[in-house]
Amino acid sequence: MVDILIYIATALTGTGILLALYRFLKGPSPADRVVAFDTLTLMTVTLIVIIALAEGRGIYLDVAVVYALLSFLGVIAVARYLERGF
Amino acid sequence: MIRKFAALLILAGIAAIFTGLLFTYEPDAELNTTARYYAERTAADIGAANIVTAIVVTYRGLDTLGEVTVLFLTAAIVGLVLARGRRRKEDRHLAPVGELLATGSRFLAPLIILLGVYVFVNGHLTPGGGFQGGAIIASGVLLILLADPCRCLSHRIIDTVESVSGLFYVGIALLGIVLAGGFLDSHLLPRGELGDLFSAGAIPLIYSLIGLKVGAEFSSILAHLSETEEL
Amino acid sequence: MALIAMAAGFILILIGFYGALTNRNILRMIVAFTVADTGVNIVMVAVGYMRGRTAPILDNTVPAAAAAARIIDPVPQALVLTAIVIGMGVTALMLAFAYRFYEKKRTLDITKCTELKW
Amino acid sequence: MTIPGIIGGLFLVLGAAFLLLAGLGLVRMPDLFNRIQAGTKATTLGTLLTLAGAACLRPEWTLKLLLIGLFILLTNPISSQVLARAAHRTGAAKSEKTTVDRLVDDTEERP
Amino acid sequence: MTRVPAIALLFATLLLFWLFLNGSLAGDVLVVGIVAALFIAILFRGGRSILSGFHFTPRTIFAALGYLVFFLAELIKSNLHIARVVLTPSLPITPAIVKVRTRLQSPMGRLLLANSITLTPGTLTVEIDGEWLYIHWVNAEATDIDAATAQIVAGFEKYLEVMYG
Amino acid sequence: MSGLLLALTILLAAAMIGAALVAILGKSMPIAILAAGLVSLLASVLFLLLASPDVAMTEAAIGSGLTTFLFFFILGRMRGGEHD
Repeated sequence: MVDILIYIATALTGTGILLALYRFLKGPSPADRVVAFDTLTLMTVTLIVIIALAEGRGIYLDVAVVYALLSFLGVIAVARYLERGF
Repeated sequence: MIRKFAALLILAGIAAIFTGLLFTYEPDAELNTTARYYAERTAADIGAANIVTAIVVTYRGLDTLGEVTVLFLTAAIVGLVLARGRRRKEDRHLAPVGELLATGSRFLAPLIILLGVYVFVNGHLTPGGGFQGGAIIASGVLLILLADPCRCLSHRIIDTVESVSGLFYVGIALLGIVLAGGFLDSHLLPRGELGDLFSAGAIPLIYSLIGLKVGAEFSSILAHLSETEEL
Repeated sequence: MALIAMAAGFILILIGFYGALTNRNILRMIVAFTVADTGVNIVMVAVGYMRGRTAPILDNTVPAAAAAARIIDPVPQALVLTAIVIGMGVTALMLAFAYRFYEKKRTLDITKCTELKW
Repeated sequence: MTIPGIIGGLFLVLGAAFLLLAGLGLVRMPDLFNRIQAGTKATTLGTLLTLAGAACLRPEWTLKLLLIGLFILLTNPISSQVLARAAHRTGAAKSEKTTVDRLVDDTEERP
Repeated sequence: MTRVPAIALLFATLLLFWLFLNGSLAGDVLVVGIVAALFIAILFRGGRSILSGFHFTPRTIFAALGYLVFFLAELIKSNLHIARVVLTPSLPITPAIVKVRTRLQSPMGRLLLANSITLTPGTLTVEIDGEWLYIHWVNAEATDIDAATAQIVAGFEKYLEVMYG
Repeated sequence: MSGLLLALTILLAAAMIGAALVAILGKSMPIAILAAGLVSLLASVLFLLLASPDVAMTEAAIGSGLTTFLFFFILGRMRGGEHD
């Protein structure tokens, strides 16, 4: 039962990733692609949690912590580049 | 056009080799001898829960020393290549930093650096270690640079951290010859209980020093890049 | 699974090589190199993977006694760890040289670099 | 087949549904600012719900999951704001449905 | 209530963060954590923590709890709102960038306010300029300053004003 | 759960190849760099699927974090040069 629910969750997240990827590939302006990038990083955190659940290893969560804290740096760098901040 | 054609030809050759490799690849069913040795002996010999860390710091410790040296050389060369063309930065026109980013970075940067410390101190228990921790620390430094582009990082602090941790790293390695089995031997300190923070001999100490050194090297690369003049 | 990852790594290497061979812009060549770098790392990690086994970190779920039967090959991982860090150093060096090149020539087109031709 | 297991699984599915919604919002929304809105809010709640689900399934991971959730709550809005600000400064296209833009009015008034 | 020095607050936050990360209270973890947190706190003497400017009184702690509950409720509401908008085929939006006013002075309070606004129904902080916030609103219901302030800011400001003063 | 992991691997591999194509063929330089960052990001999840959390963390911190930044720092110094 729980396994089936995890499968459904993975399928939904996967579809979300594909949609965000579509926006990344197509996005008219650079900023649109950055939004897609931001969304993708957060979806990746979810994916990592799901992988940790599926494999039953709690130590994988450390990777998710690093992601959650570092993912926003990339977005800020691009945003500062776009507005000529450095 | 001819250029593209030649490129495609080369790629076709490489692709043929890759396909051959892919179709003849047979995954091992058992660990090979080296891996089996590491898997069976690490817990008893080294006492580190993370076998990758045990390989990086102890079994292949000399490689890691070399790697850190390569990184040091890279940082030095980047500094050398970019050394000319410094300019005072007051005359650069930059978009102002928003208040939100300024506040947010001031309170997130210490947290990121502490996360880096956690990653390298726990290198022998959890995924991560000196290199990852160093990279995270450099990311924290980067956040400071992003939030305040005109700020000059103190090169003195970075250089001091770098050389002191490097010295201690080599010092511990040499102590291993005197007090334990050989160069970079981690049995300098007691092995401890598997899973404790203070365990695995000198591995946490060595990895912390590596982390500080790598973090300082990456930070110095970033600082050099951010201080170059705009063309 | 290892095969799929390996195929993806090979394709990434090919894409990276293609980009490095056909572009004239130095920065684009460096980007292509980083893509190929990632591909190489994926292939190397995929070689160490074994079906149904788990990460080489001992804890409650993987006791030390059962380690040899439960974990995957740790050696490729240690290699790739090194490779990624050195790759970043190499990228930084290439970027620094690209900056110097741009400073001298005011262009990023590599065909303008003619000192070594005669 | 335990009760917390079922609840955790349902949380997971709900969170993933919000992530899907975020993807859908990214594709469907007409201009950049609306996309940022969809991307930020839906992913934040989606990830939080997934983390809550994982905490129900594996109670021993709760502390670390809590930490991840806290970071996401703190960092994700900051990056969205910085991006929105940068996009507005560089004059990102706004959909023609936009009625008022006080920020443009105010920046033009100032010297 | 006296002001606690900034460095002590930073130290306390870092130590708390360390304990959360490790998830244990063993002696060696604590020792390493104290040393590391002390070093970083000294390195970032001017740094902020989430507690800087926070007044420790029972009233503010209740306000913080109320803020948390209110915030989570708003977050869920905002997602239902986004869901409704995205799933409606005609995409019923009337976006606008409006201007609102805040009374908060403390930097941390303003950061939290802007973050909360970003995560609540249909609003996104675009720029802060002194006491003015410029907010992108998906379904703008009011475009003049006072009405928009009452609708967007007032709910959070009530709590944050008590917490950060 | 191996079916789940297999499906995720295929998804990630496809996404990575798409992002790599954008990185090589994309029109503008910042987007190519961002796409290369995305390749690293997805690769790090792939590493996690291949049971190597150490490598995944390294790739997340170095590959998709610092390298992307180095590119943007340099690109910010050479505005105008990116269109050759």
